[in-house]
Amino acid sequence: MTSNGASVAASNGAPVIELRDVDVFYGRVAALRKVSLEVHPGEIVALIGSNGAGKTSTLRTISGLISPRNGDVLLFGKSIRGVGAAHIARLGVGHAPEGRRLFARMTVRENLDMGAYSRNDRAGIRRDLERVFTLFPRLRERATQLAGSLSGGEQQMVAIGRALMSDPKALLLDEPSLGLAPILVDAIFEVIKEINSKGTTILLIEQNALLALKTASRGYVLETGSVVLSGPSADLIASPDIQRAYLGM
Amino acid sequence: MTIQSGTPEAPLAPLGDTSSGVGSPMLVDQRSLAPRRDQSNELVRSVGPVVRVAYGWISKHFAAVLLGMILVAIIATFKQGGLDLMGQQLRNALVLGAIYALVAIGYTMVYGIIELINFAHGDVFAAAGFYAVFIASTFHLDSLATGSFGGLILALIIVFPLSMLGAGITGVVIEFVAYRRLRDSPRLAPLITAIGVSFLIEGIMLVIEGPDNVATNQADWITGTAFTIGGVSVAWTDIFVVGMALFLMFALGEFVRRTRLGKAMRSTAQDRTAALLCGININRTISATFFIGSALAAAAAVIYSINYGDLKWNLGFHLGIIAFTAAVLGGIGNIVGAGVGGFIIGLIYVFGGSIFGGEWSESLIFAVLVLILTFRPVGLFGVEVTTRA
Amino acid sequence: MPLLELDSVTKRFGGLLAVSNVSFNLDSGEILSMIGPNGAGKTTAFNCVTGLFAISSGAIRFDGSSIAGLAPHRITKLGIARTFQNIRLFAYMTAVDNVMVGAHWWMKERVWDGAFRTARARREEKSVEQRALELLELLGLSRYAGSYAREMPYGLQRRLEIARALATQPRLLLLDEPAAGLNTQEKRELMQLIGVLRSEGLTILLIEHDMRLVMEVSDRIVVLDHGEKIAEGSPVDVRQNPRVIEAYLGTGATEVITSA
Amino acid sequence: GTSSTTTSSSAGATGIAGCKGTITVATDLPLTGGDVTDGPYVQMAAELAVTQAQQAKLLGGCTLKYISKNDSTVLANGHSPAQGAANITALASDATVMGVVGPFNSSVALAEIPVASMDHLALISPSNTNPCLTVVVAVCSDPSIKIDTASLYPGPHTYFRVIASDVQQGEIDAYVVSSVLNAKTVYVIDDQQAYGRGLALLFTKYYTADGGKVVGDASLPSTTTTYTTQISLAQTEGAKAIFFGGTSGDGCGLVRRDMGAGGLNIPIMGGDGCQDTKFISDANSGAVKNEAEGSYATSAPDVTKLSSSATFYSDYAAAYSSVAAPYNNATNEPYTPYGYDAMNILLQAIHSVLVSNGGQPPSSSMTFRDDVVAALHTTNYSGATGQQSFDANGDTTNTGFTLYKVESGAWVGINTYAVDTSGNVSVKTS
Amino acid sequence: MLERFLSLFRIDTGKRERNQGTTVFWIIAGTASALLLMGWLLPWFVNDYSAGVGYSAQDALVSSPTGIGTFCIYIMAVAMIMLVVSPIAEAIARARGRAFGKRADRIRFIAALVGLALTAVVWFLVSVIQEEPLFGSFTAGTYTDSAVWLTMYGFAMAALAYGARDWVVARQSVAFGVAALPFGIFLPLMFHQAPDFLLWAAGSLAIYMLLALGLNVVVGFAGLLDLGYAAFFAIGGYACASFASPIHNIHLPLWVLIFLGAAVASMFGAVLGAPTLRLRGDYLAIVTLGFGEIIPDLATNNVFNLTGGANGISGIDQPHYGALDFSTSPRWYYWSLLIVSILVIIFLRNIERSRVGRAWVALREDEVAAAATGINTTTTKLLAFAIGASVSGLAGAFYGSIVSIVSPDDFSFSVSIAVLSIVVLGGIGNIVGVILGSFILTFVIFWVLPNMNEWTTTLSTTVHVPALAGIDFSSYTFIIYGLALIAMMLLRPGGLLPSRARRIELESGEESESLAAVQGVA
Ligand SMILES: Nc1ncnc2c1ncn2[C@@H]1O[C@H](COP(=O)(O)OP(=O)(O)OP(=O)(O)O)[C@@H](O)[C@H]1O
Ligand SMILES: Nc1ncnc2c1ncn2[C@@H]1O[C@H](COP(=O)(O)OP(=O)(O)OP(=O)(O)O)[C@@H](O)[C@H]1O
Ligand SMILES: [Mg+2]
Ligand SMILES: [Mg+2]
Repeated sequence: MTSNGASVAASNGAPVIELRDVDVFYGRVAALRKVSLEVHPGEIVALIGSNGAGKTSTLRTISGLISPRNGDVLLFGKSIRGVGAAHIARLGVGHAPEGRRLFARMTVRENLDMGAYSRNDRAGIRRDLERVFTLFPRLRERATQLAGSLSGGEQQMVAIGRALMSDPKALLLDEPSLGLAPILVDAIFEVIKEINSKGTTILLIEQNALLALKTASRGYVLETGSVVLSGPSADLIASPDIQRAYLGM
Repeated sequence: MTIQSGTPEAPLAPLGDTSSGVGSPMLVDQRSLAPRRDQSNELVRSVGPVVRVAYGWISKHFAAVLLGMILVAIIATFKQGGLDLMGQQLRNALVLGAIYALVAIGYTMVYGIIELINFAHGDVFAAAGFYAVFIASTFHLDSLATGSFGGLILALIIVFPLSMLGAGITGVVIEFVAYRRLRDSPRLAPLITAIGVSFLIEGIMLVIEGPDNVATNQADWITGTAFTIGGVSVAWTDIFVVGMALFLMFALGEFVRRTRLGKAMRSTAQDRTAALLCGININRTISATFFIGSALAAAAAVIYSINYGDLKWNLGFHLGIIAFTAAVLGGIGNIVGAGVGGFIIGLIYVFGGSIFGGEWSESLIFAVLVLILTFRPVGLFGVEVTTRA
Repeated sequence: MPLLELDSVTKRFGGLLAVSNVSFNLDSGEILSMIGPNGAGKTTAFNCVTGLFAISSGAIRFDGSSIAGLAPHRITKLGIARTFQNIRLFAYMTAVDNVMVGAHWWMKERVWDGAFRTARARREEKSVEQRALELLELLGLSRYAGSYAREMPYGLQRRLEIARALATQPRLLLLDEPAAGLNTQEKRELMQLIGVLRSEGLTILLIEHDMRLVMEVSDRIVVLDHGEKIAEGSPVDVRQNPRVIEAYLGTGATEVITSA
Repeated sequence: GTSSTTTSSSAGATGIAGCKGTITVATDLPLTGGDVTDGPYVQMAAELAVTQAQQAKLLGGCTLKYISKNDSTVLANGHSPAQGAANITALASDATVMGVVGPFNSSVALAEIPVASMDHLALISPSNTNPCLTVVVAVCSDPSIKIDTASLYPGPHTYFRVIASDVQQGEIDAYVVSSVLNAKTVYVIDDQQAYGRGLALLFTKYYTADGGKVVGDASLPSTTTTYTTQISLAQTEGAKAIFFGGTSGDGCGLVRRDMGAGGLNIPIMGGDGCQDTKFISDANSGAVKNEAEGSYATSAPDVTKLSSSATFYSDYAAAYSSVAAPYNNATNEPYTPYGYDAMNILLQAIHSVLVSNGGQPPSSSMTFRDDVVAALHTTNYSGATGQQSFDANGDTTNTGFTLYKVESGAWVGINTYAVDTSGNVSVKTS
Repeated sequence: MLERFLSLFRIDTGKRERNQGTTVFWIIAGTASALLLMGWLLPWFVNDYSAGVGYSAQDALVSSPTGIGTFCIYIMAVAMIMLVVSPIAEAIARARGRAFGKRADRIRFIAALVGLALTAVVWFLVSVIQEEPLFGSFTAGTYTDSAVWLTMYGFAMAALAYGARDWVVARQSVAFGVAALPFGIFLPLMFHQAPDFLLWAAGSLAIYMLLALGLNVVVGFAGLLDLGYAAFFAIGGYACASFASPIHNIHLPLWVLIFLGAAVASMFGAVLGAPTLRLRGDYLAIVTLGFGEIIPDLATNNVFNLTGGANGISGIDQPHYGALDFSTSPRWYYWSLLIVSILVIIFLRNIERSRVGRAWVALREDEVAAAATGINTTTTKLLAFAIGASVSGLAGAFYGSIVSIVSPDDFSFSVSIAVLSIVVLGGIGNIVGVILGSFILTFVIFWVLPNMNEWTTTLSTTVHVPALAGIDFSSYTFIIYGLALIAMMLLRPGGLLPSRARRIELESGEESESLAAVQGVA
């Protein structure tokens, strides 16, 4: 009976990412409890919350790295139950994960190439590589250096660059500004807007809540594994609770 | 204890207080702010830098040092028995080294991807040899093609592929049954199952093939002496063995470096999560690695039996250990390195045995291994995993 | 006499000059920040000071005597403690144990004391544990004393790393991006903590990309770019230095800082 | 209680028909791992002897029980001295055990003899050829042998063997190489095992005494897969023959195989460890298909030719016809008839003790065991392996060795040699 | 049940199960039943030479009571059956939500005491007065005493469990010790007619337990994978052999030798550890593997004419002090090793919890951070090697003395592997786990595998299934051993009693880089 509904939802206008009452556990520890959220095509959505709230776990669930115990995750309107992370990546979900997770013994260039692993359009790949290099000129300088020996910020650039290289339909960014110099933070958020304007849907985690909400159109606030607030960015920024807890005002 | 989120329960109230109350606990132990002196041993302080410089020099020029050592051994053999002995031993060393190289490559591939010392690899090698015997006799290849070139061709197009297929499947099955479920377990768990699988395969071979050497008859496919220089005669088998090893070594090296699967293998080896995020099917990649590694073991086994004409149920374990040593020596995960390591071990084994006596060969191999790793902790060609603090 | 002196320190990786001819001094009781774009060589400089990297040339003096070439644990014993850019706690040790490791070098207990569990060993264990708990308490971590470092929230892990560093009884504390990954509230607490540490007499060398924090706590700032020192001075001076703005701050950032 | 002890009727009875109680004999042999090539045959042969004795009611009314112990462990991949010692301790603690056939390996014997001696338990080895187990000869103090024979016997001397020791074999081998094959230079290889190394040393000693020259030697582990290095050396050094001390399981045949590949056309000579079909198939497995041809080895007298052995071989074949190959054929393993004889000798000794004790076991088991040992010393038994009796040291007096040569793919006996008391080797005419 | 049983030993579970207090009670009650059953079945299993209590008890069930002895046995059998059945009944009752209550405990306690007393009476009749309690003439059976002991111990444990139930529940570990330690101490008396069993307990179990405990220091505590641990075992063994045998005509007493063996081995541990200091994970493993091959090789090649070559060194002294003659009965070794093992366990446990133990864990988890926190990585690593090796050297010295011969074969790679398997199987880093692992694996390797044929033969005659005797297990030992290792690891990948905190270094992908790698000298 749900199959009918799902196929209907798969048609145009369905959320790119949808979580329905998702519970996630690490062993016995619950990381997410009954989390529901939606990201619609072309949106930038910010996910904010304090440390350990379950933001990263949400992204990991979406990209299939962990599977929910209860609830359902839908990508492009289809449930991903039983679908492996690799397959999800090939569906067009790019993920710049927490902790960067670079291939330490590969060069910067090879890392970026790995981002385009499931793509075949040479021209597109070349174009995207160029885009990454323009965004992070530093990486062009370091193209042949082993990723493991890069500085923290440089690694962050590679991680973001690698996610961009997959030409994702949906991009999951886990604290992209972490460890980046101020000048780059601004640049990164410019780029996020730019890719978004070209049609990529973006789900973003950011500690700098103000910046995140300013970039995003909508936001979700996670606390101890549950969504406690959600709504358009402007509303959230205006909310006194948010201001006190996350914006430091 | 459960994990709390949000702000800590005591919002740093004590911090503000510290300055006020005398004797209240402080973050900084005030006594420790007084100047201190380095109390380390004078000797260590004076000798340390010298040792460090010497160490640095040797490790930098280690390849030369090793090469020099091998050259000295070769020259010593020359002094011992003239050109003939030297030539013969060189031939012996290359042939032996080729076998080690082939087994080592399989080892290094599997290690490279799942960081598991696959102790069963040597036994897959031996089992593959028996597959080859079985396949050859099923196709009546031994009687059909004695000593003929046609026989070799038939062998190459029937026995090699089929036994490689068989061994490859064996490898995949082993991975599926014994290792896959342990992928996220403590790292020593699969090591123990690997040993278990090794015992299991040996036990099965013992029951089926019996305890003795089993003659394989496949030496018939290639016979005769290729050429003779002085007192050194080089058989076609010798050339075949060494050539095959070199070919497979470089072909595979290129394969892993160039192809998509090769890339998938390398990235899976380095970070499985990241590989997943790049859309790499890890299970399939690991299976493929086991398939290729084991198939290579089969190639090695066929080559082994062509050269030696014998197989034995427990042949693989010991040979495997030495081959693994070769893999480590070359820098684990590095295919060409493993091949070179195999040849180096062949050289050490033969020339060491020739000079010091055969009973010292193996000790020498391990001694050289220790030496190499002392100065080049990631092997001769290992990538230095420069990591960040 | 300055507590820490870097005297034309250079660190080379192959052809790459990660730190090039950098000199600066750090006086006792001072808070000095090091800033600079990504890959400028800040962490590398830290690693040189703490003995993880051997410097290619130059000199590093601590309290007047050279520490270049000493093993990391020796340098720690002399009184330099640090935290890491990517948190490096002992993940499966409890918070208390993590802090107690910090006390390792100055504990008097020998192997046999431990094996026989002598009265002396027990007494010392107890007092060290006491001190560790006290540190956790002071840093607001006592609730997590018994949990594994790995299970703690990220922000508290950063704080635990500082606790561990403090347990080594340092005179100089090196903090490598302590605010990275912290939310606004936590950053504020961190600032407070740094203030307390300085008031208790600790000297601090700080790497940080969060300008609000840097500007607020630093006495002086050193700016690196491409391994070279491009500026040094008070926060106000550095903030207005055009080279710094161009290489590092960008124009947008200034408003964030000033709005703070 | 309702004991299950069988009180037998008196079929085939002698004076011992009324014998009461249980008497146990045992074997302790390596049955698993690398030793499966030898141990199981000998065990089956010994068990055959027991079965036959049970059927013949050799011990009259007494129940004859048989225990088989295995001294192999998985860890050692074959025989293990520690396991052997544990087995003998267990057997000795069983008051009904009157004697053990075994062990197979000299290294195990070194661990077992003291235990057996302490417990007065007779131990008859079918295959230990290390001379130092029983008598002190010069090689025993060689640094690489170093056996203190006296310390092996804290109690009475209870150890016997039905096979001649390597002293004679080494001497005969040296004689054959230097005088029969006329090779005055030889390259010696051994397998690092107690037996092989000992034989190689003894050979070297007698060979140099005979005026030969050892141009080189190598001691290689049994895991060695190729001997080309040594072949090349032997060739360079101008050896006229190669002597191999060891078993074919440990490389004897492989040496011959590699000689073919290396183009070294000189004879190889080995001891009894080489004289088996394994040698031939191993040697022929290389590039040269008839490489084994013309190889020499000495071994225990060719028992297959003795009429007494014929019965044994056919009995064995009949008894184990249902057993899978190769174990159904006793001729596959040279020590098999020795295991059979050793057990029979033990049973005879027990029988004679019963007879001389009025048809009943002696009251105490210790006395019984002492009596069995005493009876063994007076053994005069004609069995599958010929006439067996023991000297004061427990060594067999059946000391001839036959020289074999591979001809047309099979070992053919040439001559049987014996050593007289003054150390002269001569052809024995039986 | 198994889970619960195992969780008992898990040292660091954050949350204790609420019901866990009763686990030890169930262990004791269950073991009591098992012992009673064993005491009963043992004579039956070895019926050829036994007339034990259980044997008589079996008879008592089928024959009418005559005489005092028979009466005793009759009552005893009833008590036995009751005590064996009652835990099962209680478990069923509990599952249905009903409890047994104090009264039931009291009845069972009395039954156990009666059984204990009557067993003593029967034993007195059988062994001292030599009277057959039932009818017919008596012939002393070899396993009588074992059966009596097992039965008595079973009754005693049942009495403890039911009589002091509250105390057992309240003071679990003390109760466990009270129940288990005497068993360890009395074992030689119980099985004095089975010296091979004692020899297994002393020569294999205790030795391998010590080895595993030592290796656990290196692998478990310090996180350094050592594949050549047998080398130190060999060093201890050869040290003992060299100084207590005719080979060099030196005869030192064993008590000196175990310290000597430990000292020499620890020295080697430190020396051999030195080249591995900069190595990471498996590179370290292969170097240690190399050492594990070189050391026996040196012995085989009779280096400096010290080791007796392939024959090894035989005729090693066994201690002999008047009646206390180690060569006549393994029980003296057993007791010595029991004491030594307990001491070693206490020492290692203390060290684990001391400053050094903490440093090892720190080193294992993050070498770089450890160095930057003031830990001297070099000495700390070498200390782990040295302490680990010294335990192994001690074991080696004992081993040499027990077997009275050491030869290179005893220290092969498979020994290193077996010890490592014990550690991993038991639970890396957890001393209790390692002890449990050594029980299981030595039992399989040194008891089950060599004896399997004999057992099936006995069983086939006992249960009259001749087909059983026909199975020749000898060719299957490798297969069985291999399958056992695989199955055990697949079932419990973290080992039987994993210590969660202690496996980070060994966890996939989490290996922290070595200090050397960071310093750029690697
Ligand atoms: N591998 C793991 N094992 C056990 N618990 C985990 C694991 N990963 C995360 N957790 C726990 O799950 C909860 C949610 O973690 P998550 O990483 O999703 O939080 P987050 O919102 O991303 O926090 P941060 O801002 O620190 O990145 C936390 O309490 C964390 O401690
Ligand atoms: N082991 C190494 N090998 C090669 N290059 C290295 C190595 N370590 C650091 N580098 C390079 O040196 C430069 C300085 O790195 P460093 O980590 O000091 O930067 P940083 O100032 O801390 O930057 P961030 O703010 O991003 O952390 C970088 O460009 C980095 O790529
Ligand atoms: Mg996160
Ligand atoms: Mg940095």
